[in-house]
Amino acid sequence: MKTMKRLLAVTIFLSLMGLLLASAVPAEEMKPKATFDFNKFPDMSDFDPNQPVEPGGDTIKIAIVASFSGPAAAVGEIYYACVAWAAHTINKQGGLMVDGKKKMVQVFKADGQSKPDVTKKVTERMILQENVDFLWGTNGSHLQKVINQVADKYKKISVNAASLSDELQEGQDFSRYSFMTTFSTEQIGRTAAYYYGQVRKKEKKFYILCQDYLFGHSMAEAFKKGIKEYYPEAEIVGEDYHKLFLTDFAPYLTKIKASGAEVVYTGDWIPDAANLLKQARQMGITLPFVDIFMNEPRFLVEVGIEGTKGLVNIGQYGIGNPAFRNEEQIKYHKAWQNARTKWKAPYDTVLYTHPSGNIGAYITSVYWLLSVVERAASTDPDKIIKVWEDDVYQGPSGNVYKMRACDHKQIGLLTVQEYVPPEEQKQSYNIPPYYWFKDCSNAGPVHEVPIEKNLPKADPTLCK
Amino acid sequence: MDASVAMYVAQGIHGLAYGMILFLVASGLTLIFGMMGVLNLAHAAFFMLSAYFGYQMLAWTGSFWLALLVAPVLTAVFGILMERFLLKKVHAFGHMGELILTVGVSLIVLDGVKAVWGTESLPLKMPPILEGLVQIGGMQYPIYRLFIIAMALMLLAILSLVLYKTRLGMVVRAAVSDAEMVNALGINVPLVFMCVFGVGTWMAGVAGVAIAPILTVFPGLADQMGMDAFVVVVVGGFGSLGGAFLVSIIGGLISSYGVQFLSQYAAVLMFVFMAVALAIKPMGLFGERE
Amino acid sequence: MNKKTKSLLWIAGALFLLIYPRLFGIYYANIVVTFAVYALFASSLNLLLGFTGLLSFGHAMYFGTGAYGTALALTHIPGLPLIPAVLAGLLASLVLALCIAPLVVRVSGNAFAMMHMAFGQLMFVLALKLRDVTGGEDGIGGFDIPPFSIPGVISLDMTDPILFYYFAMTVIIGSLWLLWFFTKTPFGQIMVAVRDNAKRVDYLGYRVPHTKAVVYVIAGCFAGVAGSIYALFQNLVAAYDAYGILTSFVPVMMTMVGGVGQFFGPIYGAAIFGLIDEFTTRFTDRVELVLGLVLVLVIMYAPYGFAGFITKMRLRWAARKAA
Amino acid sequence: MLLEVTNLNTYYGQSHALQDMSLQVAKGEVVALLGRNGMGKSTTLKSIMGLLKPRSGKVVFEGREITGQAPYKIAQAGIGYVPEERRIFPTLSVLDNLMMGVKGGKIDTADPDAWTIEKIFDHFPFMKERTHQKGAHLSGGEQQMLTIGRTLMGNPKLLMVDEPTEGLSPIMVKEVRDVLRKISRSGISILLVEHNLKMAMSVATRVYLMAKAHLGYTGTVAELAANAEVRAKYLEV
Repeated sequence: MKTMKRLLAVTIFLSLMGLLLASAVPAEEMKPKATFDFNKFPDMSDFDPNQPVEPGGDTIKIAIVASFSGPAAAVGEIYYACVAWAAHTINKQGGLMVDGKKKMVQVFKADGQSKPDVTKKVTERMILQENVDFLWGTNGSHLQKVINQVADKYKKISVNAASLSDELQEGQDFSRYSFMTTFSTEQIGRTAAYYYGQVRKKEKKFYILCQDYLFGHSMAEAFKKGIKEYYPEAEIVGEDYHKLFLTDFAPYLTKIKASGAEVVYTGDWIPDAANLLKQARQMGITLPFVDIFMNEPRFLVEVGIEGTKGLVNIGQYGIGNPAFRNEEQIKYHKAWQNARTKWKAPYDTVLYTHPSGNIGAYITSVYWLLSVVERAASTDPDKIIKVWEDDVYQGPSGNVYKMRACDHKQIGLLTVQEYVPPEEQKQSYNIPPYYWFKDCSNAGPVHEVPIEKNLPKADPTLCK
Repeated sequence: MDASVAMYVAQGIHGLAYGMILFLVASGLTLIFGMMGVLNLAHAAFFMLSAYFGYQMLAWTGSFWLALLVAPVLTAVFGILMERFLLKKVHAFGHMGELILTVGVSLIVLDGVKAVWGTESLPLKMPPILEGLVQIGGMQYPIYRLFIIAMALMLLAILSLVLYKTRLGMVVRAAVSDAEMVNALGINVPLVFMCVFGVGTWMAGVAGVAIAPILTVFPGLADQMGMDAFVVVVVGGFGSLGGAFLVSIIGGLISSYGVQFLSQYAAVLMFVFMAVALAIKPMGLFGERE
Repeated sequence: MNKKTKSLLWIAGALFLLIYPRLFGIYYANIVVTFAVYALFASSLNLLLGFTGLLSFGHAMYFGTGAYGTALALTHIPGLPLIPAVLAGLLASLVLALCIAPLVVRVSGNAFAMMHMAFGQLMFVLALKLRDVTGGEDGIGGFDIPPFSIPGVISLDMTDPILFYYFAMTVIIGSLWLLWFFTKTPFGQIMVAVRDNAKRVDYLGYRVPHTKAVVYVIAGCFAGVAGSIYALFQNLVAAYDAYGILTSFVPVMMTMVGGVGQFFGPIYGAAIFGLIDEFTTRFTDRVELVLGLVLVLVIMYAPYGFAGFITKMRLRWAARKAA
Repeated sequence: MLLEVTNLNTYYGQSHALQDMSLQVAKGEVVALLGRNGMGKSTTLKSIMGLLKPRSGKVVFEGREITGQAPYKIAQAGIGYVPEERRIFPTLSVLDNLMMGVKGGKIDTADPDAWTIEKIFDHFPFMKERTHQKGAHLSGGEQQMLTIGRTLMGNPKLLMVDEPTEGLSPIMVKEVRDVLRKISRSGISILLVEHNLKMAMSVATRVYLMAKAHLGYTGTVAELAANAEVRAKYLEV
């Protein structure tokens, strides 16, 4: 019996080691098969999301399925600016050669109103009525799930660029037609743990405060897993899940304060993230928060330089410091900022200052998709899948992303940004005016967390 | 003060502060319902509208106090316009018509706000004098939250004085139990209705501006507050100001101590409380009439 | 209109529904299924609101429970056939209605409405909270939709939207017919009497709470059937769609806009809402604004809803014919 | 004529609740409106008061048409309405209930004929001891007196009283009768709706009998007393 047990333990250990070895990504595997081509980057000064140029004729059609009405409508606006920008880039280059014809890219707005049933309906309308080739979404895993389901049913490609739950690409929910171009909860949680345990090695007491739904719980689980993996001496001193769109964070904050936590790990997004930070600072709680949504300049500016100092944000778009490594990247960045001067509401806010961060990630996902289309020379789903699986793409930020073939999850390096006052932001924002934002703290030191340390969860039934 | 005692005390004050905001919103709702039998489902939308007005006033004048003064009044004007030109017209078709009308108005306000101010979260900064913390018995507490409690208590005091010490208050109390009879006694009830509607929306407006510096002003603000205020009115008993006050405080305390002790079920507690209260007293704790 | 033309019209309508998906394709077939689900849901509410005078702000409870019932049954019972899956939804709603009925039948008016809002919201937060069972915000989705099969005779793939259209329409029209039939029975007539004069019904020897309870349970069951079909149709049930406050409001608004107390009122209402939705989502992002304006205008200028408008037109037509 | 009602028609939804109702009340007169339950007596009063909007017909008070005006305007014109079922304000004190009846909220001290709290206390002595009690705590009969007193505080020229004795004990009925007589003596006209024939005939001088939403018979009290056939037709159950 004892030997059996021992044997079993050894086998498990060996297979685990094997898994670890298998999951380590050799450098040559991350060699880009395609790269964002700055040489072909056109003059974008005429781009205006308020007055998009609608190409006519036979086009490559992308539908953005997101909220364009209701309380979350701001999300749809951001997505639209991003996808339309990428589409405009390609169109100004004369479009793409698809199925033997040069085709322009056309963008559709599909308003899912943040409701699953409406999302299903508009997604079907996009496929059946507008004949779109690609579905691009969206805010909320429950909505992305619907999009993926419909895509699977009608055999269309869906790009998940904004729903981070690993579960979307696992088990029954996995569809070969869905591609997740965004980072996932597991990557984020483990990256945060890696940063605190292996890079920073300072704080030891963590409090988890997430929203009470799948995404929030996934974020929390991933962080706990990461802590076990990378920082076993750390302690989780408290764990809470609050309802979405909470009004009063004070009771949670009081609890956090009393717990003796040194860092608050959260997956909250706006408006919860904004209210959480704001109310904490109002209550004199100066603890750092680590999140992926603590990068919305509007509320950072409102909280001010002092209050945003020490925040930690995890990002997928850029790479380590400095942000701009060559002239082309600077030119690209300026092209956005130059075009932006003419935009009107709702695109005239400080949110659209930089084509990086989440905006950068959204844009990159579209560039990647279109690069795949170009190389497949077709919009045929099967041809797209063939090219995209195991594809490696380098976006405008210089970051390299790989599409894991077995479960269609993106893998790539993540960055951890420590927020510092404007005068210290030069190490990151290395071009004039040498700060990201004048009125709030933002990325200063940026740490890269390598791919093999942050691999997304792999469903064993899919990834052997 | 011992750290854990400080925590419990702080939770209590949080509960009070949130309860007070709840009361400001719920009191208008319950008064309007009590007098006119109208469940104003646009009430929360007005609460949000006032926050937007407040944001705009602050942006124009730079003064929080001016915003706090003007925005609720502007909101009240909107409320009165709705009462005069819409609600009154459909009164003949019964309460169902009034309900649907207020739903319609609330949808229009929600979308109108987005058309004017966009969909992003807007900041409303508190005045510097209310920023920061104050020491209470070795414990630190944000001044602004204390200000909210004080302001709500002051409004409650004024409201009670008017309601219990003036002829107008007497008329309102009488009308809560039997508006038709008050009318038949020679008192211009439609005018009183209009005033009450105005005051009710004004209170919601005050709450809207008062809470804005803690929250962000965004189009989902109405949803956040509306349901809680509604629970307060239902449990307190329609038309009962005292009930609304008591239940607001209980609600505030449930939400703060709920997080403290039963964090997992904090969101459910309020509704469980409501379901239990209603199963025992269908008319609410202090409700008298259908 | 005489009986012959009436039955001819019915047959024409039935034929139209039969060839409709062939004419207009999957997308429009799906729109009709959505409309039909809401028509049944709103009609079940109308049984309470229009025929018994009970306004419920929590009818989504039954719709949602029906939907969850079917979804959970299909997730946890492998190989469950289609009809039992629908019955599972109905049964879930029935059980819930039987539990809640004793609590609510003794109240009416605002207390009834508010109690339902309370219980409805409780169900909503519970569905959010009990994530392990309900999937919370994300819901339960992707369960297998069993084929419609009579062993040895026929097996129809219900993931085919056109075939599902026929199945859904058959169930819903059948349910609507049952509802209609119910309002015409002597018991259905008592129900109307309860609305008009509860005291008098009491004098007649019918016990009002019992009458109400029966009506209430029936209304809950049909809402459950609507929810069940909806779950099969969407292949997804999530807390917000199932129990959200809007899910309770929508049938009330449909019934009001279509015409309260008229059997066809909620059906007209569901159609009108469907049309508004179809047009607004295509042409504007201001969906709520349009909906709000429609509600305000209807209440101001057509308070008896679309059915009232039709009656008025018919009366006018009859008067002209007589003159 | 103080009050002149001509061909009044009122509907409850589809049902025609009042059909071509006409009646007059002269200055100083006490008129009783009698009939069985559900014949439209209360509807008549409510239609006069503006609580129900008549679809056609005319109500003229002191030579001025007031048909379908807002109730508060009709009250201000000088018609006092005492509803059935004693609709006092339960949460208000006895004094506040009385004050609610005062038009404009101020008691007219200049006019010696105007009603004051003291005069009300003279008529209804029990109220004096219970000035600060809540209306809800009074007995049924006391509540009835309070509604009458409350209306009197508005100095009406015509008092319309709807079923004041319903559900009261015989002693209380007598008391109500005495109060009404006293009020009548002070010069106020009364339009009284009653089901208690004896009580009505002991106060009124003239009667109107109603049958199914319309006027059936009219005459003096003496005439009605002599006509058993009419009584049987319209009144006896």
